[in-house]
Amino acid sequence: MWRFALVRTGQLLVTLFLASVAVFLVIEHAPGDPAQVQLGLSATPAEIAVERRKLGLDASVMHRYVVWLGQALHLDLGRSFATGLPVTRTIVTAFGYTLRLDVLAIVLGIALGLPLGIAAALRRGSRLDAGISAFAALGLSVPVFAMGTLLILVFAVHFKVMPAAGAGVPGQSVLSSLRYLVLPAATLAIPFAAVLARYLRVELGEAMEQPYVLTARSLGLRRRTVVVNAWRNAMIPTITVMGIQVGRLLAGAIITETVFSYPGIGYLTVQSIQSLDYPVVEGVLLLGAAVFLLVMFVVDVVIGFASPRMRIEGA
Amino acid sequence: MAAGTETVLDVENLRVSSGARGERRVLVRGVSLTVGRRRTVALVGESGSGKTLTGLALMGLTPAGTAVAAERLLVGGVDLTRMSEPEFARVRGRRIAMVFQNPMEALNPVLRVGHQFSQVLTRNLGVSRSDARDRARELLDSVGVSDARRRLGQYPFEMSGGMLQRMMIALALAAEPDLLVADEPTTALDTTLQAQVMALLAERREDVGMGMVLVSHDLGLVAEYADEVNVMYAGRVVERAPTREMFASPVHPYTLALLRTVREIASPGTDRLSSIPGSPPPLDDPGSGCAFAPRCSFATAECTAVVPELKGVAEGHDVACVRSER
Amino acid sequence: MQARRDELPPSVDVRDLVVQFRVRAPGVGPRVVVRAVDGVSLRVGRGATVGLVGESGSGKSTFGRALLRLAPASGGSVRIEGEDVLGAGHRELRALRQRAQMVFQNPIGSLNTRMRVGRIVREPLDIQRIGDRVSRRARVRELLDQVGLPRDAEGRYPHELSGGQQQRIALARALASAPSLIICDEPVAALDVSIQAQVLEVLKDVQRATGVSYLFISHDLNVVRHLAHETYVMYLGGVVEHGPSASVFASPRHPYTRGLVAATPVADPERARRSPLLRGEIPSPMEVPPGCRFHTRCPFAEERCREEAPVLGETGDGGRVACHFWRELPREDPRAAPTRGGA
Amino acid sequence: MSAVPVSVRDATGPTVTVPRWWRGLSWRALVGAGGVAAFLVAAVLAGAVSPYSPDALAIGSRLEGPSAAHLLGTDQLGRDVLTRILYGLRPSLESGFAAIMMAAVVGVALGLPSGYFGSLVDTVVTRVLDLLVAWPAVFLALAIVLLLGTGELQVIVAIGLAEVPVFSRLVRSIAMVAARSDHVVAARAAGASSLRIMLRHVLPFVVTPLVVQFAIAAPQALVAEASLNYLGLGTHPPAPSLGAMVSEGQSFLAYAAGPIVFPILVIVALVVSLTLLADGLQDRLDPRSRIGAR
Repeated sequence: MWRFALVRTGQLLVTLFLASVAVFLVIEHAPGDPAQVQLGLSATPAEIAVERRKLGLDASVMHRYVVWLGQALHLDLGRSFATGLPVTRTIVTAFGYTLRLDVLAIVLGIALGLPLGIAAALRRGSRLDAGISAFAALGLSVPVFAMGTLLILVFAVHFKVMPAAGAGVPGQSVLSSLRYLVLPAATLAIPFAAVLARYLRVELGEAMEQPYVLTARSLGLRRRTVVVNAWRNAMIPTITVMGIQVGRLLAGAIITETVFSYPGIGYLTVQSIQSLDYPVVEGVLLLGAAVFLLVMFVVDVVIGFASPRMRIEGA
Repeated sequence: MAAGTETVLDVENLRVSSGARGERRVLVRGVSLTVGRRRTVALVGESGSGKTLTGLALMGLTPAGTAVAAERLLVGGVDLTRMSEPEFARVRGRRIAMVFQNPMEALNPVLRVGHQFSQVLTRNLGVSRSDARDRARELLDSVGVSDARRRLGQYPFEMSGGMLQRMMIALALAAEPDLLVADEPTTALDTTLQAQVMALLAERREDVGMGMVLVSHDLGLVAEYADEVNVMYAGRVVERAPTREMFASPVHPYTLALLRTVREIASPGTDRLSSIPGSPPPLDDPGSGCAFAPRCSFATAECTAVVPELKGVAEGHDVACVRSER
Repeated sequence: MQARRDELPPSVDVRDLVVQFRVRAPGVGPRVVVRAVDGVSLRVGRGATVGLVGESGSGKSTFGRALLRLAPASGGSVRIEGEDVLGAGHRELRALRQRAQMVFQNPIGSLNTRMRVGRIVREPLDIQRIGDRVSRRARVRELLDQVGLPRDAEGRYPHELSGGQQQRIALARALASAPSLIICDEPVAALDVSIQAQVLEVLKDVQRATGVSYLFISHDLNVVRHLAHETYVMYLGGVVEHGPSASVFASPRHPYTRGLVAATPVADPERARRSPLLRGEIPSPMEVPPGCRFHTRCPFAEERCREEAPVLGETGDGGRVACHFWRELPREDPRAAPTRGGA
Repeated sequence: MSAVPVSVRDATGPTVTVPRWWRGLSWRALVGAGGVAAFLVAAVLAGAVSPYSPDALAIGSRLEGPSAAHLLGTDQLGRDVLTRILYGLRPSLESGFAAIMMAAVVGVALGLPSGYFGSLVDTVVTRVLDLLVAWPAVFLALAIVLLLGTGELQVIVAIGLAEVPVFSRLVRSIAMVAARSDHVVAARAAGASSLRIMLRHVLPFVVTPLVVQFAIAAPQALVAEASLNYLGLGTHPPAPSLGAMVSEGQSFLAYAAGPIVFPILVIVALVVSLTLLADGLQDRLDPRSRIGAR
């Protein structure tokens, strides 16, 4: 198992490295000259050339990548073209907001999806199952931006019980900052819960049809014990799916934060791309890949320890 | 049934059907069995004969969407026909238990074997967890598993099929049930293990003092280990007799043909095997009259007209064939 | 006819075949070399049926596949009708594969369920470019006849037919390129007894009509004894006994063969109940015991068995056995051997 | 030749009549299929049905509620909402379909040899795909937009690329199982080439799961398309698209909900129809139904 974790760590590092190359190349080939962007349209070619040298744009691609990576590893991603603030600080601030949002969304999603999925699996074919399945299908069918917009329409515009946008002011009370989180978190949590419920329904339902369940019943075990035993089997694949969903929250956050003008990473990403703020774009893309890969890594390792077969025999 | 033995299973006219009320399809069509203590009664038949379904029906474990009915279903004198599922669950593992065909799939793959023993023993014997551990070791010893402590700490996938089947037998017999349903207990195992496991089952049957229903497709196995044989075809018992009688003087054309084929394959001198033409009908559609008639070399018009009843031809020997009625 | 057959090279002649896999086990651990087949020699004469018996894990199926290079041989030689298989190039191998074919255990699994029966049987002809459209069609009809399938089976899909019929399709496909040898890997194990007999009869009929030879791989001693003229017994990758089927099964010499025979059920309640002569289970091929590979389960094992591997030696009556002490072992019927089983 | 007795029952065998394809499809699947068909027709006939041009401005009648003249009202620029929805369906359906088609084709091309040959081919393909999977789909789309600018084609490529790993892995897993199955061994024993085996003995087994996966991916692709348009990365204004309509209308939410609510309802209805169809197909074609989760 430790060997597996080691191999998996190696894979993570290789993929991260390749991802950094990809990010660098994307920015490298993106239209628009950073020097031009920096100086504005009125700059003369001579001024641009000077600026290019200053930005280190005249060196070879390899050289610039190595320099860039070196700086990135020291958490130095340069300064934002738009605000002039260090990219790292901008990203850390935004990430803090996103983290708050995602954690709440995950908690809500699990709290909703887990019981629904289990209930549907254990009452397969019943009306309850049909209802839960319908909810899950609908939760998955409504795009995140539509869900967010509808929630704003109902709770902010119509009932005026929740703020429609932003994250409030710095230094506000926890309660009032939570108010800003509720709608975007719900927007993210509903599809999360829907996927979880649907998946669990299938996995637990399948586990309940395995021969070992028949054996357990033949030995007179209580239904509750039988279900819990089956559930331990169903949890392993479910953890994987939940991990993927957590990784996807970041993507969901891009849209949700745009809908709610919430100052997190997603909002920052869209803003920086629209304003061709390349240092920030580089930063968020790198962070996106790193977080996503890290989540998947953690999931794999957790699975490794949760599944006895993996723990004892390795992959 | 030999006189004087106590009856542990008494089932009368057991039927299993599936499907919704409108289009109910009958799968097992009236099986009656009596099993005495320390006796083994075999249900033999080919795939699709309904023998496994009959075994599951005794346990109240038929698949979802099926219904079981019986005039009488007594295990150790307890009537199981009117039991609710929680009540039935308390009977399973205590009065009636089962061993399945594939030991590799029978135990939960993510739980240590010891944990699974503990669950069963605390439930069925009412012992504490620590006592359960000691009991588990004794039980493993009784099924010939050495090194019990290490084994209990392992997961099922770390063990061979033969080992797992021993574990399964230990679990099933933990509460010394009145009746064990053994559904093809050695089919998934290699020949040399078959002999070991069957010997173990026979030995445990004596020690525990239970009756056994042996579900099998293997006439050889049945010849050696059963006291009475019930031959099943298309959801019915077509012939029932004490084992020696069955193998010495079978009456039903299906039993006759099956035995002849098995013996011819086993004897190297046979030039041409007398095979039964065709293949068995689907369980839910046995055709009209005797289900075996289309493959039977003695079949007459009468055979496709009426379903023959099981009738006695000798002491303890019943046959469902119009020919035997004359 | 018989004389001419003897002059021809045998259908298959295998010398010291070794098949090993590099297995990463357990899991991400170091790679281990597993010798699934460890120096097996075997010969199938023209028109003969040779049985190969053993339990799961004995390497018998791997051996069968290696003959057609469907499993990687790493030593020894295989000659089909005298021609080298292991050294053959792509083109020669394709031609050689016409002369030896396979039939598998699970009939439906060995058939492409998305093809109609006619096309399945015709495919070897298409691949090997044998004959033209018209003659291939005629040949398919002939083959279906030969294995006792009705004419209308041609247009059906395999799942529309019964297990016995599916196995006939597999046999017809194997026969299409008129091979000299068919490797039958547990061809009746998945079938009910009444169907088994049908398929066995078809196998015999086909042999009579075409002179094809069979390597019949099976765990079922009764079936092998019925069909095979001579039998090889394999244990953990090696042959432990070989001889005419009649003598191998009637008077087995090797303790393992004795155990197998003793463990085979007989449909006769008057015979003494068999007792488990062999202890325990077959070890993992990753952990083949040193010395005689069978010594861990042998009721007669002695010190020498743990250290020195016995060679397959002549018994003097046409058989061969790989056991140090086969001469000294008690001679009574193995069925009566009173050994208590245990793990 | 045939000396084997063949009985009546054996000759006929258990007959299985191949059902007409829709038999066994649930009512839900039929509703889904009906919905999808209706939207397709609406998109194709947009010009014939609507009296307005999707871009026709009418400054005098902005943000009007539903009326006889404008069944679903007008937007902030006075354009007819129904007309824009009908026209907006086109890029959604086109891009969605094209993206999945691309994913399926690339997925088969990568997954089939990857699963069949295993070893080195498999390792290389898996590594490449890992890189694609390293980003959530939207990030991938952002990177592509960054490289190629906004537009419908970019949206197709972005969604397609994001879906490639799903298809490739699916095909790979099936090919892996098939490559080890006895019927492939039998074909190899008969001397068939790898290409022949892949095309005749492996590919046919991929088709059904591929159709199911196609159906599962369709609503996802549609959602992705709408989302990218919502972010302003797709069609260029004033060309109508459902996602863009929502984002454009959001500023006027306080004054009129129609220009937002109606496109959302249409998207949801379309996605639900596709999902129902997918579920139905899955139940019908794949008895061991699973959710295509990535």
